[in-house]
Amino acid sequence: EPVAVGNGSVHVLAKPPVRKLAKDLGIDLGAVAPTGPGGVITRADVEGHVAAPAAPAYE
Amino acid sequence: MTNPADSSGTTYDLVILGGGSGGYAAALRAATLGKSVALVEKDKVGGTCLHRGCIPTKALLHAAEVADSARDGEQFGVRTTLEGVDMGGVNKYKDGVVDRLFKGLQGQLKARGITVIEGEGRLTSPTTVEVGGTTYTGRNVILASGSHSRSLPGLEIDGQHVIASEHALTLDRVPESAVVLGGGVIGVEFASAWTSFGTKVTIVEALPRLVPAEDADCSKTLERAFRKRKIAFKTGTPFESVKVVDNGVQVTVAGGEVIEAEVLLVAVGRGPNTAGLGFEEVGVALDRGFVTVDATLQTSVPGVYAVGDIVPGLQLAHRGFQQGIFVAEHLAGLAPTPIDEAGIPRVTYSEPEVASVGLTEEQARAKYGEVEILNYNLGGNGKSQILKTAGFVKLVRAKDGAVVGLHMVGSRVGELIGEAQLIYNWEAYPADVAPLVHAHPTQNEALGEAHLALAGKPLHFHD
Amino acid sequence: MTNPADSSGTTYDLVILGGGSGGYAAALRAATLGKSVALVEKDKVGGTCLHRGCIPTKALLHAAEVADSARDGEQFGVRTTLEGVDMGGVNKYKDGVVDRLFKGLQGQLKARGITVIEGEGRLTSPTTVEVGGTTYTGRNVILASGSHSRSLPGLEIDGQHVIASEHALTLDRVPESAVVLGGGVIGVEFASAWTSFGTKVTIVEALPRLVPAEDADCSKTLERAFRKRKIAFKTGTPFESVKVVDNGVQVTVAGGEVIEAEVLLVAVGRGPNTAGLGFEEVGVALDRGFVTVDATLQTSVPGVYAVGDIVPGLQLAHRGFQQGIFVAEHLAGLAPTPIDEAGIPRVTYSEPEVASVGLTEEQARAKYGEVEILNYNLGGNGKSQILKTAGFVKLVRAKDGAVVGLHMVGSRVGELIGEAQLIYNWEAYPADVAPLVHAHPTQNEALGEAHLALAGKPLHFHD
Ligand SMILES: Cc1cc2nc3c(=O)[nH]c(=O)nc-3n(C[C@H](O)[C@H](O)[C@H](O)COP(=O)(O)OP(=O)(O)OC[C@H]3O[C@@H](n4cnc5c(N)ncnc54)[C@H](O)[C@@H]3O)c2cc1C
Ligand SMILES: Cc1cc2nc3c(=O)[nH]c(=O)nc-3n(C[C@H](O)[C@H](O)[C@H](O)COP(=O)(O)OP(=O)(O)OC[C@H]3O[C@@H](n4cnc5c(N)ncnc54)[C@H](O)[C@@H]3O)c2cc1C
Repeated sequence: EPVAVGNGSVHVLAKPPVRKLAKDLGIDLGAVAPTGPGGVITRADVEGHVAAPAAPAYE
Repeated sequence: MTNPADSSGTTYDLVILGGGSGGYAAALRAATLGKSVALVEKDKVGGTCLHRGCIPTKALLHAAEVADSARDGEQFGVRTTLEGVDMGGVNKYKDGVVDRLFKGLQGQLKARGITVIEGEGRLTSPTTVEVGGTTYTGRNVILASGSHSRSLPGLEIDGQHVIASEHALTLDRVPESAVVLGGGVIGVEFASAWTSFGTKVTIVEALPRLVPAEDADCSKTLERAFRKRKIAFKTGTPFESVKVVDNGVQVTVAGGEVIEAEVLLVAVGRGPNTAGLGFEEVGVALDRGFVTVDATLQTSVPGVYAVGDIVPGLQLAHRGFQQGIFVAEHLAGLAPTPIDEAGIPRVTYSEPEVASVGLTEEQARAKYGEVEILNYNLGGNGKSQILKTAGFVKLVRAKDGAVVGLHMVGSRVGELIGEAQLIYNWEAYPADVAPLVHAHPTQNEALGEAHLALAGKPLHFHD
Repeated sequence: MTNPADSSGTTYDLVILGGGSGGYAAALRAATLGKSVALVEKDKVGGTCLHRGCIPTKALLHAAEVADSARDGEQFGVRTTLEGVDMGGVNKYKDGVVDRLFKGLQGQLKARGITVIEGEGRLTSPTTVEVGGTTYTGRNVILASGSHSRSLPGLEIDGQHVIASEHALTLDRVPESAVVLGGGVIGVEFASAWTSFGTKVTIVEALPRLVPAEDADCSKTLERAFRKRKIAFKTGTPFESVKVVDNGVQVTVAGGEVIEAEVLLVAVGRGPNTAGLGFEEVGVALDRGFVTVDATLQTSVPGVYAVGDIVPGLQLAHRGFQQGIFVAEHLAGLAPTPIDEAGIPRVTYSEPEVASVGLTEEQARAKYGEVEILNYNLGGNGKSQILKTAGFVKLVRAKDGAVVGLHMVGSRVGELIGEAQLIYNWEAYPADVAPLVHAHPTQNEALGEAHLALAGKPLHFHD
């Protein structure tokens, strides 16, 4: 889920267009390392994830 | 503008059959992407929407707003009077708007080097369209022949007393009374405009509510507003027959009631223009007259695509635009994101307006099981009070999830659909919208307040 | 509603000094979060915005729209006449809107259990406000005392011939002529409304353009529209002096020209209400009269916060709301995201309207160096043609980056700011918006088209 609920407050992990971009690219936001303020996933994070995917599931 | 050389050699990247919203959008986008395009049109580029649909009806509805405003001026302390409606003048204004946009469109087509072929086209193979004996070849063909006003079995449209929307748009007078058959978008818009002009209107709708494709709350609120405007409507009431008499029509509805009026407007839907155009002969599969397509809008014949009103689904100009652009980009290898039909905004430009995007409450329940609903009454919205309009904003949210439906009724709320469209299509959560406090005092503030409330942070919230 | 027990013990979570937009929003949000709140107000809750600002001016401007519409009916084929403006009637309508919202607000405050204390308050320590001899203690205090109409040195507002906006809002007549001193939002709005009512208006502005805080293109387009409406304006023209004469005023401007008019409206800005309220004595730092705050809106005195017009920056009601909500959430430990001042939408409700969010072209160049600009003329927008309005949508984009500024001029474009606000604040790229083809024919479609064009995919694009 792109929005995590905790501590009674809702913490948004990425702005909507970025979530949509990730979805269109087939990327699970949970696998993207955030660099934005407050742990927000930025567009650059998503794009960086496409360019250099994290360790592949198979080895 | 016919290029006589075409039978003897030129192959276009794209031949498009029909120059309406879907066809011309595909043409413009493909041309921008460097493709050569032939656009076949038997009447006028711009099609139904520009010449007989969206634009002229909205001009009529704006004239109606001007009339209402003058009629109700005293409510605002302004001494205005409405002396009458000069349909000649309204038509001149309406035609002026259409002409200007028509010129603009022709200019765009020319500027982008699109070959417009005047004449009636016919699909003769998966790569060819014949127009007046000349064959135009395209590496791909897009079918975009649009739709026409339908009628009911045995109900003949004579264009005089029993008319369709295209006739209603060229009337030289304000009818004294009218029966509008069909309470969908087109019927409701004419009912609204004519009422503003002084016509006594009765809407007859077989389904149980007006704008039956909308969320049930929208129908209810629109019906309440129409009742206040003294627009009569009979829902759940099938039409039975019409008799043309000297001074108009006698319309009989289920149950036997007879309604007399000067005209009967038949607005029971639009059928696809797919008969007699060679589609079936070439093997293009149809379903009840509509062209069936896959997720890329390709028909059953490889290389042949279809866009606009001939494709099953919403019959809206901007859906045609979007599909046209999609196919042009797809054929250029750009891999555009498939269109989410629910993400296409829908506006009914009556007074009050109805606007929606995403799922109705009922659809959302069917899809998500549990949903959260938030109704924000425009009674709490300053600008709506200033406009003296009633209505609401309704949000439908998947339980703890994104906003999946936005529904609005009220004067001018059609303009709020742009924002609603972003919220739905970008899958925003109420908490994404809530911190963005909206401009005060606007109507779009009601959207902001509704999201604040749904996020558990009501500000100016009234039930 | 004063609670006599307060001096003798009750400690509120929050004591708020001033019940305007900023103060009441903080109160409502804090109460929803379970806090006990005392809201001190010497006049009427709702403050400037509800009683002397946003709401009454927009009612006036809507009455102006009604007048314009009746005056121009023939253009649309509707035979309307404007016989006159009955200011008594306008004021009744205006007051009716204010009253209804005032009742709604009072109801909300009550429903959420907020203690409203009537009387003039004074900050007496970081945790106390004294009202009429009673001391109210709060774990935190929020200062929200708002602003007042300023004047120029030596320019005395007599409320008769030389008036401020609060007087202009209660005039019992339409002035035959007026000089409006100040071409900012308030000045331009009155100039517009009065012109619609038949007043001969001259705006005098010292800076080189009208709405000088807006993007220069907005000023240019507004000025063109005002010229067409025969609203005279002298920009780059400082005021020199005014002489009250029998039948009005004689206003002398730089260069010596004398303009005669029935009234002079002084709209040169608003000053913060921070003098004589104990702020300085308690150690609250001020800068030119404004209360300086940190990113959490805390003043120099720990535990004391400030919101609304007394905080340097945009003087807008919804900024006050947003700040009020922010402080309430911050004090409740919710860690709200700091407010981006540029993300607050700005609307001037004149005819035509001006609306913007984000950075002007100039600001964006200063911040990003290279920027891309896209101007979409409303001449290409069907609905704007239907409304017969001129104007544009301008997008400012950081080179290859997000859209960082959206600027619009045209009738009714203020309602498009909701969508623009999401685009700016969600840092959208043109390519995010482009595939979402907008509803046809709407004005928000112009925003869609502008993003299509900026993404390199122009559809109905006209220069
Ligand atoms: C009264 C009314 C009001 C409407 N209002 C709105 C509105 O406000 N908003 C909205 O989004 N939609 C509205 N619509 C719907 C909108 O007009 C259609 O969805 C849109 O026009 C469909 O576009 P299209 O390209 O599929 O077809 P069309 O616009 O119908 O264009 C098809 C074109 O193909 C041409 N053609 C057909 N057959 C041939 C042939 N064999 N050879 C050559 N040319 C051919 C036709 O002449 C026509 O120009 C309205 C419709 C009506 C009737
Ligand atoms: C003519 C005009 C038109 C405007 N139009 C718009 C618009 O369309 N949109 C928009 O966003 N903004 C508009 N504004 C600006 C808007 O009104 C202000 O930004 C907003 O009211 C600021 O809110 P506030 O809470 O800071 O102060 P105010 O609304 O000024 O509220 C302060 C309150 O504190 C009270 N108070 C002050 N001192 C004391 C004291 N010692 N004890 C007790 N109570 C006290 C006052 O009585 C007042 O009620 C307009 C302003 C004007 C003048």
